[in-house]
Order: sequence, then structure tokens, then C-alpha cells
Amino acid sequence: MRQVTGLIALIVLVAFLVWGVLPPTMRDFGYPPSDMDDYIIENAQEQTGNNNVVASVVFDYRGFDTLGEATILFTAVTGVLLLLRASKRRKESS
Amino acid sequence: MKFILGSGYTFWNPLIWIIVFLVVMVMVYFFRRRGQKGYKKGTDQARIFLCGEEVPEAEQRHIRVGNIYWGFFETLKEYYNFILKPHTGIINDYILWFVVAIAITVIILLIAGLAK
Amino acid sequence: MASLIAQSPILIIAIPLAAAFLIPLIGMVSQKARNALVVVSLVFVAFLVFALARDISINGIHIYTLGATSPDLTIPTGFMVPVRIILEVDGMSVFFSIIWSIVSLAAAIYSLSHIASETGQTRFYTLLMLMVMGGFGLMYTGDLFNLFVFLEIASISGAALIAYRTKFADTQEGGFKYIVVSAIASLMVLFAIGLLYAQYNSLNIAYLAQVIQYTTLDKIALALFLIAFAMKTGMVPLHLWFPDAYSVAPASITGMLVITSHACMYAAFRICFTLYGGVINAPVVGWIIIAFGLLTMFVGVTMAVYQKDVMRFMSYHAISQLGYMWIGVGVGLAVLGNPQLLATFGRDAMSGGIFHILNHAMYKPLLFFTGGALFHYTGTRDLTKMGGLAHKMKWTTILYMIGTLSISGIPPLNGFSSKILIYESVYQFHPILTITGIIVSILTLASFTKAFHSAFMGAELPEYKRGKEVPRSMIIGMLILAAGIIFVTLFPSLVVDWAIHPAADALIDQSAYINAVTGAIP
Amino acid sequence: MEHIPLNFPFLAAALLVGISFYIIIFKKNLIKLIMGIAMMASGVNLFLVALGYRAGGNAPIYTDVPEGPMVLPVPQALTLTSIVINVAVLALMLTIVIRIYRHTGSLDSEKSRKLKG
Amino acid sequence: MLSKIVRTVANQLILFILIFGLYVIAHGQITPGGGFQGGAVIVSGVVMLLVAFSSKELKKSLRERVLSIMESTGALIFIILAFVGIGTAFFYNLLVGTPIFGHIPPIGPNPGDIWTGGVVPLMNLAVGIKVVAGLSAVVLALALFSSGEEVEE
Repeated sequence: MRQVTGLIALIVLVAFLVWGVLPPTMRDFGYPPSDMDDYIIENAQEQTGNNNVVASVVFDYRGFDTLGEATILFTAVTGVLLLLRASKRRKESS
Repeated sequence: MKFILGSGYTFWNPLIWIIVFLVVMVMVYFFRRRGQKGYKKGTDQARIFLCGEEVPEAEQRHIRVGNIYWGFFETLKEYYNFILKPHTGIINDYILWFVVAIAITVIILLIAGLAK
Repeated sequence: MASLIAQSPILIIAIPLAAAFLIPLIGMVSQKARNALVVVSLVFVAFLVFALARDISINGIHIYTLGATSPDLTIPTGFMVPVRIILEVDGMSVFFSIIWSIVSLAAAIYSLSHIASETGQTRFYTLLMLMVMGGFGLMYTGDLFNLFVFLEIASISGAALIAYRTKFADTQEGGFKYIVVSAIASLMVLFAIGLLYAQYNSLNIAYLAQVIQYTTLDKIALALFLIAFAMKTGMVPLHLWFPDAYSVAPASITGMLVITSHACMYAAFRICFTLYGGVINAPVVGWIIIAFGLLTMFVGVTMAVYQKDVMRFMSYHAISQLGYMWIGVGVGLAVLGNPQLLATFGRDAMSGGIFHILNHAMYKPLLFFTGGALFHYTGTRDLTKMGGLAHKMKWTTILYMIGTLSISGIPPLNGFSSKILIYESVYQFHPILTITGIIVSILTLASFTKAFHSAFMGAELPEYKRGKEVPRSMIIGMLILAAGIIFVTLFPSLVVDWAIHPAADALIDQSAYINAVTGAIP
Repeated sequence: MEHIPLNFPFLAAALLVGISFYIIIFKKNLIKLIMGIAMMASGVNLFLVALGYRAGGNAPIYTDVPEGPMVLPVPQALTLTSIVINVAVLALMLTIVIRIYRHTGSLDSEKSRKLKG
Repeated sequence: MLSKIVRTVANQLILFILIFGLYVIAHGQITPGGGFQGGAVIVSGVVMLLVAFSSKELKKSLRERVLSIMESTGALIFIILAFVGIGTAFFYNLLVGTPIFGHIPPIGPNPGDIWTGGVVPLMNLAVGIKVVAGLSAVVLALALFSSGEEVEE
């Protein structure tokens, strides 16, 4: 029962995803619409002084995302060290 | 500042409710004053009478949670057997429900799009 | 002051973040300084939030462009598309952030003595501040990918905090379930963001709302967004992880997790109303949300009556209360395309749903805190082992009664004033919704009476004879929320006029959100 | 490679997501579950970075770049962010799984289950 | 604790891995790479040491405390660099045009100049410190935990 339901739902979902990314619904691969990115590629050099456009996007245009990304790494490290800490008072697990 | 919360069809005013509540409380206290005068605490008339059996201690008299609403669950036994089945607690099933819900929603949205 | 207000959207996000980065360094020096830093920064953030709310009620939507030559320069000069990340704060965002600031302050004060006997407190507070920052970012950002990033921050810190008590096995299981569910939901959100970016080459919500066309890909993306955020919110039948995660966390964290689920609900509303608002097939999506909401209310409460674990029981009640909000806002969405019906009852229904979010955010954390106080006193979450606790825990008993009467909609408490709005407006859309709501309310009262009797009533049990009331900071944390409940109880119309109606109008009025970004040419 | 027919990279990403969903639903071992989530993350990242490809484009770095169009930089930045995020999630998941194994002595999602109903 | 050959080779190799990682971090604004990538390279060297020597040996030289201090410092440098521009706007790149890292490269293809990028190279450095400390702390903690002992408070 569970297997059948799961397989049917999975097949339906994957079918929709595949149908969605194929040409009639999705644009062709390699020919993206690019207003924002063209602007960034043209103006990255004099606005941020970077040769590396990706670096200028990561640290200047979308620098807030990178701050969040560093925060997530910080969070995960803190969480790992928190969960692997020595818990002094041992009790039996409820 | 106004207290009235109007929803277009009725209104709700906590102050009026509180005033009415206090008035009713005063009336209840008044009726209670006119009760039996012969009641004395600590005498035999305050003790519980259980067909002559001796009454268990107060600690044993506490009704635990398992025994409350027994008839309710007894009546709705079929419903609870049905509704407890999906609550397996297995993480895989959670994701299975997620996939099922996404599939159903996509189908509904696309069919509605066709109809429009 | 004016410059402070102008910078406040980013300060509200950046101050908890800086505090979180500082706490590990300060925690090595002294614990008192660390706790003081936590409380002071949260109080300052709450002050900023209220100042920003006042400014928005006067001047309208608040825009902050990160990294631009001027914060209002949303679109680079001589260009048509927003390039940088934009924080956009309107009535809805600031409404949610007011709730979040109050509850996080109460939770932090509550934690001070709730986890006093545990190890690793410095990292606990670090993660707590990171969770606060993630919630604020989720509410304030106007950029889809940035929303995903903050969603992940809130999820990861929440999972680590759920598994905080590592000496129990069930806490680890709850944390694992929470992080697996969050990771998969967030990945689906990211996939949907990619689908939108592939067509319109932009990530800004306002600009996408302007150019979106509701193609097939947009429909698939809408389904992914809706179900992913609904799963994070705990909508039946995607609620199964909800009690597992909420019941094992420390009580203060559980109170905050309730608001994170509200924040995911905010994201779902933002997607449905603002991003797709112009093109969406409103009745169909509204009916989907309403159907899920009915299921959520009924299944949640019937499962709650059955429970014997106090935190699990309250978690199932949180699920069933979420159903009211889904129904209220879902009715508003279903009549979004029809201005006449919207004016007749749609706006009231949305106001009721949003008002219920406020009330639920007040009394449900309060109830979770009282459950944590019971755990703190008895060392167990099992209701069958409790009894007669009212003799020792007077404050907790009173606060629990306030929460109980409020959640089951007993007049004059605030739960009633939001439920009456929902009932009367939803009844004109379809009567069955109101009937279900009333039945659910009755069952809620019944189950809370059962829990109250079995935990507090009865004679004093021998095993709980010694021991005293929970420490003061836990009481203070609970009293903050109780004070909020009393305030909303006494002045419902004030709250509705100042906070609820602006939020509902911000959801309905999509063009204002768009014009704030694309129309603001300095 | 001027024009790739049938969007093969997008197709690969969608199939990766589908396969990882199969793993997550039908494999009871928690480590395999985490592998499934990692695969799903790879699929989504592949989708994101494939969105930015422009036919015959160079890397968007002006240091000694040959003439010609440049691929879009923003999807690469998003993919970088998303990769780091998934690394963080996986680290935390594996930690919790180690703890679960210490407590229950089992990695089966059904045997190591304590919360139910 | 592997054989002596492995340990000697690892001892020599860690230097080159370190140099390569620092190169990737330092040239993030003109060549592919950056803070995360270079930090990951250096952490791979740490993992090599972890395999060559045992985790207990490595624990003597890499303390959890030092690592968490390093990580918080890197994160603080990052957010302070973001705060520097708050006079204009948060994350405003105000070093462009100044002598430190402020050169504007010639528009179009050019042979690159290390003194460009404004705050970007400094942010790369901060993120590099953060990633090195954080990921090596995670790897070390997992290795120590699986070898039986738990992370200290």
C-alpha cells in the first residue's frame, strides 16, 4: 500500500518536473534572458573594481547573502560543537 | 479610546462583558448567603459517605489522565484507529506525505489552468 | 533618531547577528556579561521594531537597498531592473516582527533559569540569537534567494536547539526529524526560485510580481512554494514532524519555534498574495488552503485530546490553532479577485486570521512555558505522573489558566475576540467552516480542562511534596506574555485598528509593494 | 557545443531530484537518507548553475579573458552559497545521527524511533 | 596514527597545501576562488593531518577554544567590514578609489591587479579565517567524538 502510493506520487511529481524543464515549457538551455546579469557584467569593473565578476556579485551586489552564508556555517559549527559537548550530569535516557 | 470591536454584524466589548460578569457574581453571592445555616466544618456531615466502605486517601482519589474521557474514546474508537494509522513516527513517511501533497497540488493547479 | 529609523531595518537584523558573533568571546570571560548582552540587545531590537512600526504607520512602506550609493536607490540609475538585495518592510512584515521581538525577549528571559543546570549555555545563547536574526531576516527581506538563506538559518539553529538536551534520546530524534524536513522543504523552495529565475532573470519579489505571467512553470513553482512552506508551518497532513520536534525541545525554544512556523506562514502569504497576487487563480488556491485548514483544525484537536504528554498535547493544539489562520486568510484569498465580496467579508476574514496569529503568538508560547515549568518541577512530561501541583506552583497555575481560557475562546479573553471575527466573516463564505471552528473550540476547552485537572487539581501527591515554585526569571518570562494577553483582551479594537488592518491591507494591496521598488526613482 | 538539444542539464537535475526522493522515501537507513538529501542538494545546485550557462560563453572573470560572451555570474554566486549551506546542513545531520546511534544503537529509522502518535 | 612514511610526507605536504590555500584566498578578486574555496583547501590539509596522525595527537596542537575564538573573530571582521559603509548603506563598498585595494582595473580584459576590489579581498580573508577555523573544528570534533572523548565545554 505504502509502496504503491509512494511510487505513484513520486512518478507524478518527477513527470511534472521533467515536463517542466523540457523545451516547450522551459526556455532552451544556453540562451537565458539576462537583463540583470548583463548589467552586472558590464558595470562590475568600475563599480566594485573587481576583475572577478562572480566575486563582485558574491561580496558586493549580493553580499548580504554571503553574510547569511557565513552565518549558516557559523551556526552549523556552533550546533555541532553544542551537540558533541560533554554533558556532565548523566541521566538515563527518557 | 473606543473599546468596541465591530465585525460588521455584531460588536464585542470586553468592558460590558466584565461589568455584567461582576453583576452576576454579586447576585450569585447574594443567593449563596441565603443557604443552609446548619453546616459545620469538621463534623461528620462534612465526611464522604461511600456505602459504609472506608474512603481511600486523597492521594489515591486523584483521577489520572488516562481515565478521563474514557467514554469519548470508546465511542470514537473507529475514528481514532483510522487517524492514528498515519502517525507512524517514521521520518520516511513524513517525506512521503510531502511528495503526495505536492503532486496533488500541482495536478489541481494545472487542471484549473486548463479549465480557465 | 531619523537616521536611526532610516537604518533600522538592517540594524534589526544585524544587531542580533553581531551579538551572536560576540557571545562566544564574552562567554569565555563571564556568564553574567553574556546574559546581560543577550537581554540588552533583544530589548534594543524590540525598541527599534516599535519605532519602525510607528514610522511605517505614518510614512508607509520602508525600503532599504543594501550596498547601494543611497538606501532608497532601489534601481541603479539608467537601468530598469533591481540588481541589489532590497529589504522591504510593510505592515505585514512589521506586524510579524513585533510578535517575534516580544516572544524572543520573553523566551530569552525564560531561558536564563530554565537551562541554568545544563552545560553548553554559551553556544545555546549564540544559537538563540542566530535564530532571532533568521526570523527577522525572513520577515524583512524582499529578495527570494535571501528569504531562502534566512529560512535555512532559522531551521539549522532551531534543529540544533531542539536537540540541546543531548542526554535524552528523544531530543536527538526530534532534532533530526526537524532538520530533515527543513532541509527538504528549503531545497524545494530553492528549486522553485530557480524555476522563476530561469524565466524572468530576477530574484526581487516586487519586480517578479510585476512581470510574472502564471505560465505552467509558475504553477509548478507555486505548488512547490506553497507545500514547502505549509510543511514548515505544520499543516495537516504534513504536520507529523511537528509534535515530535516541539515536544522535546527546551520550553523556551518551543515558544520561539511556534513563531518560526508563523514566519513560514508569513512567507506563504507573501508568495500567494504579493508575488502571485496579480495573476493567481485565486478561488482555486484559496479553496486548497481552506480545505487543508479544515483538516488541520479538526485532526489537530482530535489528536490533542488523545495525548498524555503535556508538550505533545500542546503541540497538537498549536497545529489545530494554525488551521484558524489558514481558513481566515484562505477565505480572503478566495475572494481576492472580487472587490465587492472582499469588502463585504473577505477583509474581515483576513483580519480575523491575522488577529488570531497575534493572539496565538501570545498564549501558545505562554502555555509552552507553563509546560516547561511543569517539566522543570516534576522532571517529566507525562501527565499521568502529575497531580496536585497547584498547591506548590501558584503562579504557574494562574498563568496556565489564563492561557487555557484564552486558547479555548472564553470571553472576555483575546482568543474570543479573534475567533468571533473569523466565525462571522467566514460564515458568509461557507457555513461549514464556522461550524467546524466552533466544534474545534469546544474540543479545545475539553482537552485543556482534562490536562488542567490531571496536572494541577487533586490532593498533593507524595512525590511532589517538597520542592518550590519555579525560579523568578521563568515567571517573568511568562508574565511578559500574560501582560500582552491582558492588553489585547482589554483593547481589541485598538489592536485591530493599529496593527491588524494595516497588515491585512498590506497583503491585499499588491501594487503598493511593487511601486515601492520599481516606482521609486530618486 | 553551440546548442544542446532537449535541455539535457535541466533534465539531469530533475531526474537527480526524483531519484533522491525515491531514496529518501524508501530507504530506512538514516545514513542513506542523508545521502539522498545530499543528492537532492546536488541536483538543485546543478539546476541553478545550468541556468546561468550561455552558449559559447567564457567564465565571467576579466583577467586575460578571450573575446566572446560571458556566462551569467549570479547563478554561480547562488550555487556557491547553496553549496556551503548544504555542507552545513549535512554536518549537523551527521552529528545528530551519531548521537542517535549512541543512544539507541540502531540506524534504522523504524527501530530507532521513540516518538510516535 | 599511520606509518612513519605517511607522517613524514604529510608533514612536508601540509606546507604546500597551506601556501596554495592562501594563494586562492588572496587572489579571490582577480582569479577564480575566494575565501570559501581557499579555506576548504586548507581544511583538506587539516583532514590529511588528521588521517596521518591520530585525532588525539592533533588535539594537542589545535585546541577547540582557539578555533572558536578564530571563528568568531573572522565573522566579526566580516560584519564590521559590512558595517563600515553604513554611513552610505550597509555593505557599501567604500574602499573603491582609495589607495588600499582601491585601484580601478582597466575596463575589459586585462592582466589583473592585486590591489583592486575594495573591501572584497578583506572580506575574502575574513571568510577564509572563519571557514578554516569552523570546518577544522567540526572535523576535529567529529573525529574526537567517534574516538570516544567528548568536546570540552
